[in-house]
Amino acid sequence: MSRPSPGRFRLQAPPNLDAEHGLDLLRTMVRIRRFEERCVELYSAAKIRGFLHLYIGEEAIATGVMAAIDLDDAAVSTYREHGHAIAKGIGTDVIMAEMLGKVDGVSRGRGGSMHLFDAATRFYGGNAIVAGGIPLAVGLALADKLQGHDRVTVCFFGEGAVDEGAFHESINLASLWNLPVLFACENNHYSMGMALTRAEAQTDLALKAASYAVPAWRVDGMDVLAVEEATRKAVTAIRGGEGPVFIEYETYRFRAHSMYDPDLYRDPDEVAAWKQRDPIPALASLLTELGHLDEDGLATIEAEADAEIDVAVTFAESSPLEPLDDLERFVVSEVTP
Amino acid sequence: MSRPSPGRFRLQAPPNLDAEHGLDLLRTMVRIRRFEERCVELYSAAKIRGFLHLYIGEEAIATGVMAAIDLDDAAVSTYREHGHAIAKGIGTDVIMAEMLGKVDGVSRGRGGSMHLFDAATRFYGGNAIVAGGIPLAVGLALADKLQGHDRVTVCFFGEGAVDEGAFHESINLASLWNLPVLFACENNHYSMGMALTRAEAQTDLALKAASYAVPAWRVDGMDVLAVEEATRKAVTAIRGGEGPVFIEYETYRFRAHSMYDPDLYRDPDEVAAWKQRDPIPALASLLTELGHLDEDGLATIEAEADAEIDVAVTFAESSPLEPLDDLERFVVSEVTP
Amino acid sequence: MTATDATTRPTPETVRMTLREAHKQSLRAALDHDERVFLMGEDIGAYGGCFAVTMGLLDEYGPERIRDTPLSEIAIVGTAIGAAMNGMRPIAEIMTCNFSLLAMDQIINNAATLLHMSGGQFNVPVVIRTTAGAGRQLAAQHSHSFEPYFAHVPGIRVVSLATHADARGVLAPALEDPDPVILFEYPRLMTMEAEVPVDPDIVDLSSAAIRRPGSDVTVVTYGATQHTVLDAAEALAADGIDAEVIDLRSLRPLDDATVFASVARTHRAVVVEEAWRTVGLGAEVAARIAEEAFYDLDAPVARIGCAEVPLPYAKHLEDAAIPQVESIVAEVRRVMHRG
Amino acid sequence: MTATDATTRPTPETVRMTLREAHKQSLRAALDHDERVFLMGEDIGAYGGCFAVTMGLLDEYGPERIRDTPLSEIAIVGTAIGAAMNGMRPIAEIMTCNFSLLAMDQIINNAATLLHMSGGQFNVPVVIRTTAGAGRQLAAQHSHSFEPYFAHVPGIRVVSLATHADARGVLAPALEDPDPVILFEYPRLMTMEAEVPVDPDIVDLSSAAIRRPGSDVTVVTYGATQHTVLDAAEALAADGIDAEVIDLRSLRPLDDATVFASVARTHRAVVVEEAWRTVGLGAEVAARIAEEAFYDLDAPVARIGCAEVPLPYAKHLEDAAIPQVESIVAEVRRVMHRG
Ligand SMILES: Cc1ncc(C[n+]2csc(CCOP(=O)(O)OP(=O)(O)O)c2C)c(N)n1
Ligand SMILES: Cc1ncc(C[n+]2csc(CCOP(=O)(O)OP(=O)(O)O)c2C)c(N)n1
Ligand SMILES: [Mg+2]
Ligand SMILES: [Mg+2]
Repeated sequence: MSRPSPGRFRLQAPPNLDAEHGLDLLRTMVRIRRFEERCVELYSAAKIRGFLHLYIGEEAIATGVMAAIDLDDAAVSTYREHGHAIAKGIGTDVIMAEMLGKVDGVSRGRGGSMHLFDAATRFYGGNAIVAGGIPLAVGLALADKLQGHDRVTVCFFGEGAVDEGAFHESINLASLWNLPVLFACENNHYSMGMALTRAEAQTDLALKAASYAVPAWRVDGMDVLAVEEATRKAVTAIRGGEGPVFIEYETYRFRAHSMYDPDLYRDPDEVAAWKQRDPIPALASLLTELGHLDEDGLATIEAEADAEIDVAVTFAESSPLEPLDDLERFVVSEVTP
Repeated sequence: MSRPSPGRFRLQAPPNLDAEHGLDLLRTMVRIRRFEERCVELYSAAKIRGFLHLYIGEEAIATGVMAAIDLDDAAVSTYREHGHAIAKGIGTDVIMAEMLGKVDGVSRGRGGSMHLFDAATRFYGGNAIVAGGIPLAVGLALADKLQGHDRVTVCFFGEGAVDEGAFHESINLASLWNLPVLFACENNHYSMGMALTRAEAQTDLALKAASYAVPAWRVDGMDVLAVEEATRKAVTAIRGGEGPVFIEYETYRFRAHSMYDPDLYRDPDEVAAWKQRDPIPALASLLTELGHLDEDGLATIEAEADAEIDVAVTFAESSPLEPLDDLERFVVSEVTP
Repeated sequence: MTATDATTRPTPETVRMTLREAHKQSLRAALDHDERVFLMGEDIGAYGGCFAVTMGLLDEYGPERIRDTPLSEIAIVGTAIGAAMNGMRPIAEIMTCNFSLLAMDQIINNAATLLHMSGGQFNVPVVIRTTAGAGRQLAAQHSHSFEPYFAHVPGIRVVSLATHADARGVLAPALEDPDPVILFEYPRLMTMEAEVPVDPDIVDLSSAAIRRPGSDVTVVTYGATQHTVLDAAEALAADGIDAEVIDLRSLRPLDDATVFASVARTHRAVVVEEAWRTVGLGAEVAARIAEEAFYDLDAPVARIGCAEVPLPYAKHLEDAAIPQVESIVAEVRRVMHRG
Repeated sequence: MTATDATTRPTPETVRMTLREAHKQSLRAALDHDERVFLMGEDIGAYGGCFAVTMGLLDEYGPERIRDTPLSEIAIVGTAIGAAMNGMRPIAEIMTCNFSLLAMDQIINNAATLLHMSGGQFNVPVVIRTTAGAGRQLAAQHSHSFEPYFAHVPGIRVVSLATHADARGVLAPALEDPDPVILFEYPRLMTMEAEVPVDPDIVDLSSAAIRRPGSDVTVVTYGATQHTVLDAAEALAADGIDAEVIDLRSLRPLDDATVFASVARTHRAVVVEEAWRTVGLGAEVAARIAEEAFYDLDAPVARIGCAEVPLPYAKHLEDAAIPQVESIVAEVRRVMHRG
């Protein structure tokens, strides 16, 4: 199969690339990367537990997508969500506190890695049932439309979610009702150990979207600039009332599915080839070529990210645990809205 | 919308139409029609209860499909199944006994109209959950393939079932595993009161099948000869190991969804136009034109059907009820196979 | 409009209506009262509702508020949840609880869970209407009673609606509830008529209702079955046994205080439900009575449920499977003569 | 191969193995014994199984018999049912019971129902393997215990497998059963080791097992929790309370005779489970004890279940939510000093 091969290698600079914007994208990707690398350490130190699904290698998608949407647009994510959460604007401190199960965590320690939620940034979780968040995104968009809000909901899911009936029922409804949803399919070619080619009889995902009359594009998910540009176009169309769009972002996870996964099912050469396409050095060299970045600049970005994560870890470590007496809080609401 | 309009009007005789075969098809359609007309009477007389979904108008599909498959091919059906059951070869007597809830009914009175089952003719029900039988058909076909049987499974479902996630998961699996399933979609344009155009963002159902790499054809479901011919081609391909085929049989139900339905949602002109396409008179006039049938012949066929249904009703009425003590039988098997 | 809707004209104070009409009035009141309310579900619009409850509402409120959906139970419930999280007050209908099995993931893993999992940030004010029960010869796949499944789950409120007052009174409090509410309606009661006040009573749907006071034995039930139980109570009364009949009404949380208080007076209890007996609500009620009112009891708590079979089509078998006046009377008698 | 598979060499009579290995042996025996047996499920092949139970089987048996499926729970279960109706003996895996909610319609409306609905014509010899339980900080959507849901349904057999002997012994009888069998395994026990006979014991999986005989109080439990209960029993023993611990093992049908016999001796009972307490299996057991052994009881039957919350991620909250040695000990003590 040719699909899982990494494709073309170098980023193309759009003619109008603003230096500061390019650097911002780089900063976000580096922050996500560093955050997750620290999570691996904390996992080894048994401070983070449960499932930990890393986004390493896929940072260009969250970064480019969030750069293309507005602050009050909504996002719905999966269990592989640190990147989405950080790029959406949630603080790494409260995310880290969540990873450690602390009361200052975004979900007060009840969610952990897979269930980050943040009302302030309209981040609607963190869903650990494959495809379980997709109908929620349709509903969020329906509510926006009914209330006359000019807002878009971005729904992230993996290519594996396309196997689930929930995806089909949801995209049909979104299309039928012409709702402002971006179906953001992160095709990293594997769902756990299952290659897309072994899971879907037809691996051209655009055909599935087309069968619901939803326009579908395929984008290089390792190219943050391409991700941003395509997403911006889609979001403009969606906001313009043209109904949902499906974008397949082609990407690859550099690490195993989760910390439990021995990763026996992927060819090391395939992994190595994709690692050559790491979106972070790719953007860094482009910015360097364009004269927007030098070694010092990159070092500063990395150091700032490290420092931020240091602060986040300190915050998380020093955050208290939820008192045991509060275990049964939030099963039902405490206030009537 | 143009889809629900009845389309072309007259049957074309295939060059090699055998007279006896044509008459057989006519007989089967008439038997189904008369059976259901009698059911309506028995429903009004409160002898049949529960839901009663009539197939009147759609008889050409069951008749043509069953004519195209072998005796030991399997069928999976829905709650609108009398036609499928009769055409598959189950006796009208035991079906009628089932309608009356008697012990001699095909399902010993436990299933009723919606749940006819017959191991002898490989009729696997009678499923009243929309799309609920589709994965079963995939499994039946898988078992045939694994056991080296050269058999096909025909899975009937309405166009409304395409809304359900179960359909998508199932057709993907059948295609992925190259299983001998005929997806027989009876598109009568309505699922209860919901027009296909109001339920699916993309009403070209062939595109859905294509998105699973399943070949899809659309056939005039009011033309029993066309139904048979298309089905035969599909079944030949399937038996030849080419994997599943999806056929959309375009049809129309002449009656309401069920006996409970006041049928307020269809334009009477639309219903009337489709009734002009009644598959039974259509075939009868073709056979007459070809000289295979005259008025007497038709009258005989109708009289034979009536006589058969009389016998069936008598059988059913005189069949005993299951003893109350046997209520809890068949919850678990009585013999170890 | 169905025939039963055209009933006799109201006196100034009361009006006669079917339970179907009572349900519809409640929906109408909700739609009138709060513009965030909308209905979504299969065939609620053009068809008029599977049980004709929503008949006419599409014309009255238009397709934006009465939203016919495809046959997609996962998407119906999940979309309603999402809309509820984002400012709306959806009332989603799953035609019958038989099909709710397709939406269990959304109901349990999302609706019931999101508030807690988000540390209190996202409440889900969704109302899900569904129906339950046998008695119409619809056979196994259309006759389930899944109230016990939902009563098991923290984070949702479950209410069963088997009287006119409850049906009319339910939606106001249900829509005020910031959390998910699942409403059970009963198809076989839709044509049941009653003379009711023109203005709906205010009912406390978090409490159980004593449908018939009595002193000899407490019969706890819920849903459509309560009408059978009330008939049984009359039969027992003729026989000198004065049964108190309690409709749990709120299936989660359970108002066990009302049950305990009754048992403290009667010293005997029978639980009657139409769901399968094993791991049903009757088990929960019996266990709670045994736990909290053990020393009040003069006899073990008895349970009647559906026979442990998928519901058969044939009427005599179906009748034999679900609680009937005779079986209830017999069981109450057994409990009375024991201990 | 996981590290724990490489354990010490067997003595002639016994061998040390993890529970994971015990499950795998049983699958292997089934595959060897009956060529109609095949496995299907998500990531059971190339990945080696979500909990590494099927690791290596793809290489041993090939892709026709170890069938990786797409993420399609409805199709997995429905296809297995269809294959079972047509001559095969599929063992379908739903990774965890959390995802089984997506397949409830197939399990209940088809697997459990087809035999009855077809008047005895089509039995469904399918085996569904799934997992349950919390304790690994996987949070709400990955920590459910849905054994009670399946124990509610006529037409299926439900077995929980929390010991090596049961894990190794289960598949032969499960595959001989002409009707659907749902097997619960427990991820948090997978690395538990034991010294077991080289040849698996024959176990009667339709019966409950007395895991620890005792004379003062009967503690009824099932699944992974029984190991916590056994620890609690040791703690109680140190304190002079001799608890009998019963593993229900067969959750449907329930072997209540074993429970009643025990209660007749001990006169006190506590039920401990990890599922939510309300409408759980504990309710059923408590209700049955109250019904059938009422006059044997010296105190009301007590129940411990999961706190009525979606399972939280933070360890201290998760621990507080599910039964622990301390909470079990405390409850047993309470029951002992009462009545
Ligand atoms: C309904 C359901 N089935 C199975 C799982 C187990 N599971 C968790 S992640 C995953 C793979 C999903 O793959 P994909 O959608 O491609 O996302 P990715 O992990 O590659 O980002 C699976 C099978 C689950 N969480 N939910
Ligand atoms: C899962 C499920 N949802 C809803 C229903 C109620 N229902 C019964 S038949 C039907 C319409 C199905 O339409 P279609 O598939 O087109 O078949 P047709 O009745 O037209 O033959 C509906 C909605 C059901 N039985 N099962
Ligand atoms: Mg993936
Ligand atoms: Mg239809």
